[in-house]
Amino acid sequence: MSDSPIAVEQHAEHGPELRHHFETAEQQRNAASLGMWIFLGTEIMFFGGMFCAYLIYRLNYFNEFAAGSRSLDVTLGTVNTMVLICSSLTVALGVRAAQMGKRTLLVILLLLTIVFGFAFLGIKGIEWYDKYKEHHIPGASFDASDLIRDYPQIHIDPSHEQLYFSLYFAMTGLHALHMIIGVGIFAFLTFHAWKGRYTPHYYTPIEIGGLYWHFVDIVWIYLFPLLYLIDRKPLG
Amino acid sequence: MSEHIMSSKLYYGIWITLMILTVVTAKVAFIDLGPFNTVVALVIATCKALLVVLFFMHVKYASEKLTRMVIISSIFWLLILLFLSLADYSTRALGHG
Amino acid sequence: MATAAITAEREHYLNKEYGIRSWLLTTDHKRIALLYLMSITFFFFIGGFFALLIRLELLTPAGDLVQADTYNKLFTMHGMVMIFFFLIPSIPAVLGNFLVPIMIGAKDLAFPRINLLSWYLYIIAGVMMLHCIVTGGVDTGWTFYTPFSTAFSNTKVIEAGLAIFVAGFSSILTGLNFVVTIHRMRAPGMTWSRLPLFIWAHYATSIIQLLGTPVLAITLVLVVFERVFHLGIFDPTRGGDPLLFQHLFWFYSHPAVYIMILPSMGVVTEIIPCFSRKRIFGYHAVALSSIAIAVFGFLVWAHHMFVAGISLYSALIFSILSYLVAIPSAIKVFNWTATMYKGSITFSTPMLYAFGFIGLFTMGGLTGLFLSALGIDVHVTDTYFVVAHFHYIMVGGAVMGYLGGMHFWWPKISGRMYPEWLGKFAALIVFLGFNLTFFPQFVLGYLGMPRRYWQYPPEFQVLNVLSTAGSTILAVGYVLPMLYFLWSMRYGKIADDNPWGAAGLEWKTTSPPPTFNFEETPEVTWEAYNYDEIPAPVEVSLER
Amino acid sequence: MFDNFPLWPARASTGAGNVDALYIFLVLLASFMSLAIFAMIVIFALRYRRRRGVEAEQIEGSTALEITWSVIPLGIFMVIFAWGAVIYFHERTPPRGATEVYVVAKQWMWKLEHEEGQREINELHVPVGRDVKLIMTSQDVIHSFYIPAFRIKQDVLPGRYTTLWFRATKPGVYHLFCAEYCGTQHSGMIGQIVVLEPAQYEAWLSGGLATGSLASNGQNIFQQLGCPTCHRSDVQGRGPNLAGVFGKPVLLEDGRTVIADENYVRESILSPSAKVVSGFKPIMPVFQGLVSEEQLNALVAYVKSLSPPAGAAGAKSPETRE
Repeated sequence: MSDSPIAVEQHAEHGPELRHHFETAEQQRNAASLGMWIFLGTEIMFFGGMFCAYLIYRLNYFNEFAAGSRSLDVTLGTVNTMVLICSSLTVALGVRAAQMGKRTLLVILLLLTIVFGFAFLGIKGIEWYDKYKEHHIPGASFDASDLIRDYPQIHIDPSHEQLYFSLYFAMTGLHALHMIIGVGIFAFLTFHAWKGRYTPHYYTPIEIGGLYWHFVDIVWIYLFPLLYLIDRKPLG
Repeated sequence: MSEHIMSSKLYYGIWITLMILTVVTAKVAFIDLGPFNTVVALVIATCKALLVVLFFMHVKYASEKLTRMVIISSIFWLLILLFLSLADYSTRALGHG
Repeated sequence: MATAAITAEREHYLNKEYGIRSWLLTTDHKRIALLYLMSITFFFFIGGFFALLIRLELLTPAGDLVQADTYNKLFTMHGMVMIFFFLIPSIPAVLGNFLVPIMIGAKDLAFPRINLLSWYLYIIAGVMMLHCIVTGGVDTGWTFYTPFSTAFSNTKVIEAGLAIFVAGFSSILTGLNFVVTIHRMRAPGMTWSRLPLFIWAHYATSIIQLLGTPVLAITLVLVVFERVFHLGIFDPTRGGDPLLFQHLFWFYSHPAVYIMILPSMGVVTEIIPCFSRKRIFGYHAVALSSIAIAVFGFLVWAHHMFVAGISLYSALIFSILSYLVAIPSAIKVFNWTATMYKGSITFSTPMLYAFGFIGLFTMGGLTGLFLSALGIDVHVTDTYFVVAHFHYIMVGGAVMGYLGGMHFWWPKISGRMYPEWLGKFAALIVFLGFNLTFFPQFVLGYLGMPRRYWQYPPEFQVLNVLSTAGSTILAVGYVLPMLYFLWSMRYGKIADDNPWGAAGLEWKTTSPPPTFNFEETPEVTWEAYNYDEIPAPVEVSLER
Repeated sequence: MFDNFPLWPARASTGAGNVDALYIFLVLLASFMSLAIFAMIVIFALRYRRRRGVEAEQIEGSTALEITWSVIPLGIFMVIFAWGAVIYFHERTPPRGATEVYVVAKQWMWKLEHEEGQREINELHVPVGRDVKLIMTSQDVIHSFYIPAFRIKQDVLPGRYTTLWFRATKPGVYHLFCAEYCGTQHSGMIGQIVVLEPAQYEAWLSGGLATGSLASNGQNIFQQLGCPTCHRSDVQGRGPNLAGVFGKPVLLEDGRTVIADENYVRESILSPSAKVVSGFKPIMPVFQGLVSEEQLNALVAYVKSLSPPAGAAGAKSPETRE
């Protein structure tokens, strides 16, 4: 790390975006970016608590986790992963458009991101509804007898099966909540981009909003194999 | 943070790679690799995550190490949580109640 | 309230603007610090009131003052309010908020609006907690142990859990602000090895807040989910493991102890060199020990679970790791003591609190060694020995440091001096009252009196009476400073810019500081604690 | 004189002395360290009090000192760790052949059942000089079985067994506390440990209204539930023959090996499919919710009685005892 981050002399360009307590626009941008990265670090630990529970129960109750995972729709899961990857692409291109000052392109890309976000949530909703119909939602109406019937080769304890679905709903639910927040952030960004607030000199909100979106994407990149692909190999 | 503007070709390249890796991970899961199914799935997921972090999130072009330090220390702390919890669970069966 | 007290001849942060809006919508870190000061003081007295009721109930062996359920709610809410609404925000959100930017020569924290947001989150959480308290309260213990909290308690667990979740969010935002500020906003010449050790302590604290609090947040979310949606992650009747809850809970809640004590250590590290007129002994050792505590603090959590049913082998691992975290604390104590060697010492109120801190923290730390020794822990865990131990750390340590810091920086914050003799008197009362309250509890604990007991066998009564007597003295010691601080805002002697002759950037600006802290960005050319270059204040030298 | 104002807890088990020894060592060490620090503060504060014309001497610090006062405490800490670990290891390793008592905790009482079939509530009679092992579980929330006079404590968890053992040395009546907060009457969940001379204990045992030993109760339940249809005692039936199984390693179907301890037997009754023995089909019905904790304890005691520890003091099969 350098000795001191502040340049002694003031920069000449001093846009309206520069807040009073920063010396330079660069210092302000660096601070915002670091702040977002640190926030993402806390998010890793937030999801980490659930990953810890997942790891321990999966090691102990592998059969039930495998059966639960088989009951998910792997096609929908794959499609949803692709939807999120597409949305990450539009975000990355959006940041690029902002860097180059292409306002219309930026607005289009941000809108596309929101569309992908809704698509993801819609598909997720369909999957949840399927689980509801199959009585796989933990609670009084939970019923794993269909899994016990479908997979006679593996031994399934209903209470441990419920544990898998508890984690499935907790993890995908909180991920979806992050998606909803992300869509909200991007709606805000789209509005301001449309108003022309972002220029090649000032596009920090786009950049850090993008970081958040990519992070939520990465969480899903791990959730997909961990929840959908636990044990898909043909049963002997 | 980067002033670096990446070419859109690179973005599309990363995107295609991510899409292919997604299909690969879904397909590989149906082949019996024994205990390596999980390993493969996690390696592919980590590759995808790295691509997103390095290129989409511009960490490859970030001028300073601080961002990397934040990422690495968060992951390190997550590993502390996972491993020390496992230290309990994996040795419970060894007896001594 | 403070605005009226200042005669306006020079513009500073207190008299720049008036009116309630200028406070509630401020983004000035100093004003936010005062908002926090008022709110945490409020919660401190709420928590203290619960504590006094607990002590009164324990005056007699029979449960005769309150009902058992009421008693259980009292200690639960005492814990929750004191930990999440007083101790965790105490020094960081008040003194840290006020001082971190000034000490590093910045105009404000990196994200002033997020700073204000974190105060509002704290207030929202506080209102939720108060609402929970007045509508029936919660009786799970502040530890929320499952399955009692998820499946058996019929009190307001969800509300309390969400209140703490929101308070945790506030704490994360404060920590985030500090880390970014310390990295990005230092004045020219303010290198890492010139930072005051108060800053190092807050940096370490922020790391813990950032990496620990989210785990508590998700754990509480899962508890709430378990109550609302009947998930079974911690419920043994549905295959879950209640010990997993304890692992996740203590992963945050053990390091949380360091969130409370590290800033206090930072305060003491500022006070001792000042009143010894000396450079701190072993700057780098003290700085690194803060970071070491933050890191090692995350490796020891299961020492709260030695009798909970964890495996023998992991108990051994966590026990040995627990001793590692004791080393950096010991290093700090030795360095503070060595700093006084060949100094030129005066006994001002902050210094008395610092002495008290070292003494009580040493005792708290040493009894920690008892608890990390597996064989002893089995006997004394969940007894009053533990209660005494953590009060020595949190009240004897953290609160002593907080009060010491409040006295030390009060002239800077308010521009007025507090009455010195009253300050010394209160410090003495706090020290005596504290020891009388909590020392008997060590004995009670070894005798085997379990904690969270509403009624107890009669042979424990004498020690409990002593403890209750001490708590009333302690209460007086805590009310006094609040009264004379309020008094001094109007009637106190006007403070100089640097009444103690202290080193550090905060003493180079005016008392109280202007809104942007410095007339112009300072350029740092000196090492921290350069007491050889600063003359001792005349007034203090004449006192002896 | 200290009856109403004790300063030291009664010491009534073989393990208590070990804990006290380490505790006294730690008290001495802590007192010495605290006094040393206090003394230094006081001496420095007085000796280096501000005087006119005397300046403070600026000292940067000393790496040698820092290392010294890190390494020496670390050495002492490792000694404490090892000492504490030895005690803990001893506390957590029940000796073979201990008399077993099954404990079921519930809000807010302790239910105890002796091997011989005596049942007690909030009271446990044990003889002097015999190893007693407690096998404990909870019906609802987490409790903690705490006997200060023996310096032992163990949380009692719902859904699994935890164990605790002691050998009492002094006749008398001692406190039994619940040490893990468990709800409204947590502080009322207390009882007594009555330590008797062996002769008195035998008298107490024969005076009780035992309805047969725990293992024979277990055998009855075993019959009633129809277990012997598959778990035959002569040959391997559809389920494994349980004779001699307890305490031995069991090869599971998925290749793992586990020790057939109390928790394994418990799990195999409640959730049989979790760990199926190699060579058998997962056809056993689930008994979760069908047997009470007490019945479960009796079943575990019965399965255990089918594997008498060779030559150990407690070697008695249910037949010889009846």
